[in-house]
Amino acid sequence: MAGASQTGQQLAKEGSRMENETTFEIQEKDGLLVHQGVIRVPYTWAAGEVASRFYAGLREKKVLGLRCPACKVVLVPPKKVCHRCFSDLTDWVEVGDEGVLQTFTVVHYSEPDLHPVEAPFAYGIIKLDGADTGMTHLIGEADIKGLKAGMRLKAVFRHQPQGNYLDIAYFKPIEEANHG
Amino acid sequence: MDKVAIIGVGQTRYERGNTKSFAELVYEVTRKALDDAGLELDNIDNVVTTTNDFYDGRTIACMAVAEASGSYGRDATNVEGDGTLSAFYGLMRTLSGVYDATIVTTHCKMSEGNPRKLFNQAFDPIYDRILGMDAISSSALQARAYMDRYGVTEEQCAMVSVKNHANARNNPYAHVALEITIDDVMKSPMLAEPIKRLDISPISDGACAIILATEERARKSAKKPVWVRGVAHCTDAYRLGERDLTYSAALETAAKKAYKMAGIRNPFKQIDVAEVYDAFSYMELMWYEGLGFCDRGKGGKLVESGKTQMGGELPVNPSGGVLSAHPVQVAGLARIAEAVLQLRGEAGGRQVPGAKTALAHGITGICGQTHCVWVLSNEEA
Amino acid sequence: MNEKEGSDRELLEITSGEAEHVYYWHCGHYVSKFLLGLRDKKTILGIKCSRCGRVYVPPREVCGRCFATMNEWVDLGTEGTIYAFTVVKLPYIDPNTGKPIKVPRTDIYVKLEGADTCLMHWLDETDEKKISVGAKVRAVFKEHRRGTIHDIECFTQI
Amino acid sequence: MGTRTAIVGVGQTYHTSKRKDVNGQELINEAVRRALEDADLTLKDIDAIVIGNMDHFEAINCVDCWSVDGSGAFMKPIMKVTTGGSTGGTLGSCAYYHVASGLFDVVMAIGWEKNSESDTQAAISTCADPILERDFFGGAIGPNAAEYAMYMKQYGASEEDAAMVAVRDHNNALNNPYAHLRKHITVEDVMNSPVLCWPIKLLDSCPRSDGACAVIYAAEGRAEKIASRPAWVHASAVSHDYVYFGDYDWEAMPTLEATASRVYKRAGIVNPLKEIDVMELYLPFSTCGVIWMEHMWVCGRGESPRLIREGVFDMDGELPVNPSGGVLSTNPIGATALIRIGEAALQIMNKAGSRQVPNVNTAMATAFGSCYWFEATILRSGKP
Repeated sequence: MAGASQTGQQLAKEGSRMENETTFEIQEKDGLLVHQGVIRVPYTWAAGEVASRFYAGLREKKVLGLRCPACKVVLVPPKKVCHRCFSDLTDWVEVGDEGVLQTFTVVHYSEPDLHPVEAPFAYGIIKLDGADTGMTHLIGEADIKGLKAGMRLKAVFRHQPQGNYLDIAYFKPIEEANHG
Repeated sequence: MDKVAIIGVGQTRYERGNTKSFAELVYEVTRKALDDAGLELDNIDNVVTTTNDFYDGRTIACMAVAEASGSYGRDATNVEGDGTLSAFYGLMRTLSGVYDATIVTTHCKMSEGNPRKLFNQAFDPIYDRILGMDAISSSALQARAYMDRYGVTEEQCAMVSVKNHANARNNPYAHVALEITIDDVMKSPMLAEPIKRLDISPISDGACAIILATEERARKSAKKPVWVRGVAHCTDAYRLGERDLTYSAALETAAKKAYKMAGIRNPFKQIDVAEVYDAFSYMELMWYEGLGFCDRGKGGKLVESGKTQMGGELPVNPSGGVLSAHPVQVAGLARIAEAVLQLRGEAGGRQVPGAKTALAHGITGICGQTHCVWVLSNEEA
Repeated sequence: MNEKEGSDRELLEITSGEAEHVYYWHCGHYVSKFLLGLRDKKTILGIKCSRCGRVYVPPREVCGRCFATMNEWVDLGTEGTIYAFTVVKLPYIDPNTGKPIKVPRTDIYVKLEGADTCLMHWLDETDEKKISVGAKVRAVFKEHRRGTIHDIECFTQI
Repeated sequence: MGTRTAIVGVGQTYHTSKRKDVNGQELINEAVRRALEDADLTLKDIDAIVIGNMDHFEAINCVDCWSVDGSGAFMKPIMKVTTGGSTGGTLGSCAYYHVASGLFDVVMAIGWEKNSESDTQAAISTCADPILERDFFGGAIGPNAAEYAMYMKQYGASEEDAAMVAVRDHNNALNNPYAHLRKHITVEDVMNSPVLCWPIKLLDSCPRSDGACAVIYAAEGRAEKIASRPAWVHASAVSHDYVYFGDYDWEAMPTLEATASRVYKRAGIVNPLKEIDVMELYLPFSTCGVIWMEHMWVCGRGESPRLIREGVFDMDGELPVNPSGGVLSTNPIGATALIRIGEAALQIMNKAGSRQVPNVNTAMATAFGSCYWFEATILRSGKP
């Protein structure tokens, strides 16, 4: 995650003997108080076997999915159970690192704690070649004014994989040299 | 289904930066609902509260509102999700034969946290949460998909904003009431294409409560009972890339089930007024389609026709809808409360004359993953 | 006997890092008055239900038992007895900071004189042998007060 | 009168301290599949689902929506209920009311938690009022310790009496393949374990676990066809009275007494010791296993230590308590109380394996959580 905001930082203590006191901002208006507070509990989520394997694939620049034998679809990113038919999925397949943009948006507002890149930037849902489901992701190296559903995109892998969703850094439009 | 009626409703005015605590907010609406029903708390034997630990900034957030909802000394429980779902659970408990009268409360102080960051926690921590999407950006993906698929225009979405913000001027509880034009919406700052500032709902604080009662209890009620004729909920796939974002199958399923219970075959003709969860202007158009008010892809045409305006054949969101006040989780229960006021003929300047059957609708999750549909009537089944 | 403990394959974990959520909680009309009492007058205010006579601290709008609105404020003084205490010895993560709390730390429930409920706070003694349930305690106020429960620095045994 | 409702299937994971091989959805899925298998049903048979946990343990907003890939709620009704530690009881009653309302025939309740994904105490301490109590809430151990200290003084009970409860539950867990802690212990072991908050010691208190539980409820007409011996829900009751931790009266335990009184009244139970065959109780500390029996009207004030010493609550006693090993051996918090209901149902259904108590016709399960809230369920082999 991007760096934590400064708003929740501890203010200077005012000589309390109690070591565990954290001091936050207090606002007062018309005899009513507003207390700033922070929840900063760290989390460690187990990716589980399926997502771990997906990320191991990304490290080798391979995008892996799981095929549902009953529904005859390939789910990317993969998951252990098909939500449609409830089958256990074990049939791993490699799909392409290129695909079709299904929908997109260009974000113009700024939310620094949340956004991995600075606005304006684009999100899209990309259906990779060989997959039947779309992947939400960032679109980069693109003229964001020229994005169109249906255009082809290619995954750009992160140089130093870290074992998370941004091991694909973003998808970029493919130059269509033979257009027409 | 046995007969159950809504016999009391209470709402706060919706605003940003309400100075009350959670408990004080909830106490206000619990009192109002009781007064509305002409009841004392002694007549209530069951309580359902509604909380969200992220929005409230504490886990087991329902602790804060237990006393204020009247929980002391009676069975109480808590739902996390839209108020239409907590009301549904209240309905089930009332139907079980164990309780006579159930109060359902909801509260929201979205202004106290960062709604974008809090909503982001609905995304999968194993996969795409790190992309930093929130309600606006994810809904923009849906809006684009829907509009591209059916050729719905940004102007048609803007019409929803114009209509609902104008309706809000007749609703004393509304947070944002505006007299605006399509042009104003089109020229408002772009947030996440194609969604603009005036296409989105505000960050609102507020609370709402309703009282559900068995038939026997309802007949003794001070107010004309509003009967629950049909209700259903349904959930779509979790991941956006696995859903048909251009059409809500979950809404269609929930609506069909609720209509079947209520004996509604032609919703557009048989429903007199609808309050739907228009968190974004495009959503109202998509929900028209899922609710069967028009064919797929015809939501834009329907709003254009004026039939969903006040005075039209099926006014939608006379209250101003969620676009004019969006206390998350409260908003669905507020739709029910507004439908009740309509069916009692107590909706003041926003009254749809002679309304007999009303629809209320709520959503939970990313891009309306879960839908809950209520059909209410002032006529008995 | 437990479930397959995972294969030899590498099992990843995803972490939230420094993520935090900042809130601006309205204390509300009753708790604000209580906190301003601490700040401005060094008094601990309770509120009495005029129907059942129960005195609540922290003060609140509604008496849950009677479902009556309360308006009768009571000055509870600054002394009471220890109703329960815990010397926390295991350093759990402080949700305010994301870092371990400093131990030992003594959490107490104080029954203030004239109150029917307890106020939670810290005690300035961490040796369990020197603390007893029922012991008399007094609130130690800070010099510099801001309108928070920490305007009482801690309680101390008399 | 609502629709008569019974439990017809129970499934749970093998609870453990940390499941790195599955994410939350996959963990849930294991319990769901086992419950379906237990009831010999498929997902198609499930009309609605209810799910719950404690949000700040895993930081997943809208868990109901997120759960779909594990819970099977795709294109089905699902809702989320949560009340802290008592969530499992809240889930069980929610599924029960779904069916009792007549609106749904077969409903699944799912409770889960991956306590390994955050610091449990950090997350729990956020349940205290942020402005007034959070900084002073190091857990529920202090009040429970004080309560037992007072109780010992008043009734001449001993630390060993509580230790005997710990020994009973821990050793019962040896018969439960799903239990998290499965180690034979003695009273000496308990007495020699580190003091957490006198008189409560490490082995007097519950662990934190990763685990999930799913329980299937069905309407009369369906229930008898699904299960040869369904566990009929006779009553459910809740008491959620308080707002601040400082409000509670630990000596009188009013919410436990109110819950027990209400559930007995609804189920027509006059003498719980005689009329109930087995109990699965949410006991976060062994000391609660001494004192709370009295507030549940199982015996008079001060009598519990004698009954414990006489073995009344042991596996072969008059009223076996926690054949599963209880919360002291397994505690995936959002699932914990649903496991109590599931285990109580297994006892009625005569499917509890080596932890089966013979001839169970009436069973009770309880839930405890947040600000001293209690829930209770009475199950019977006969219809209400």
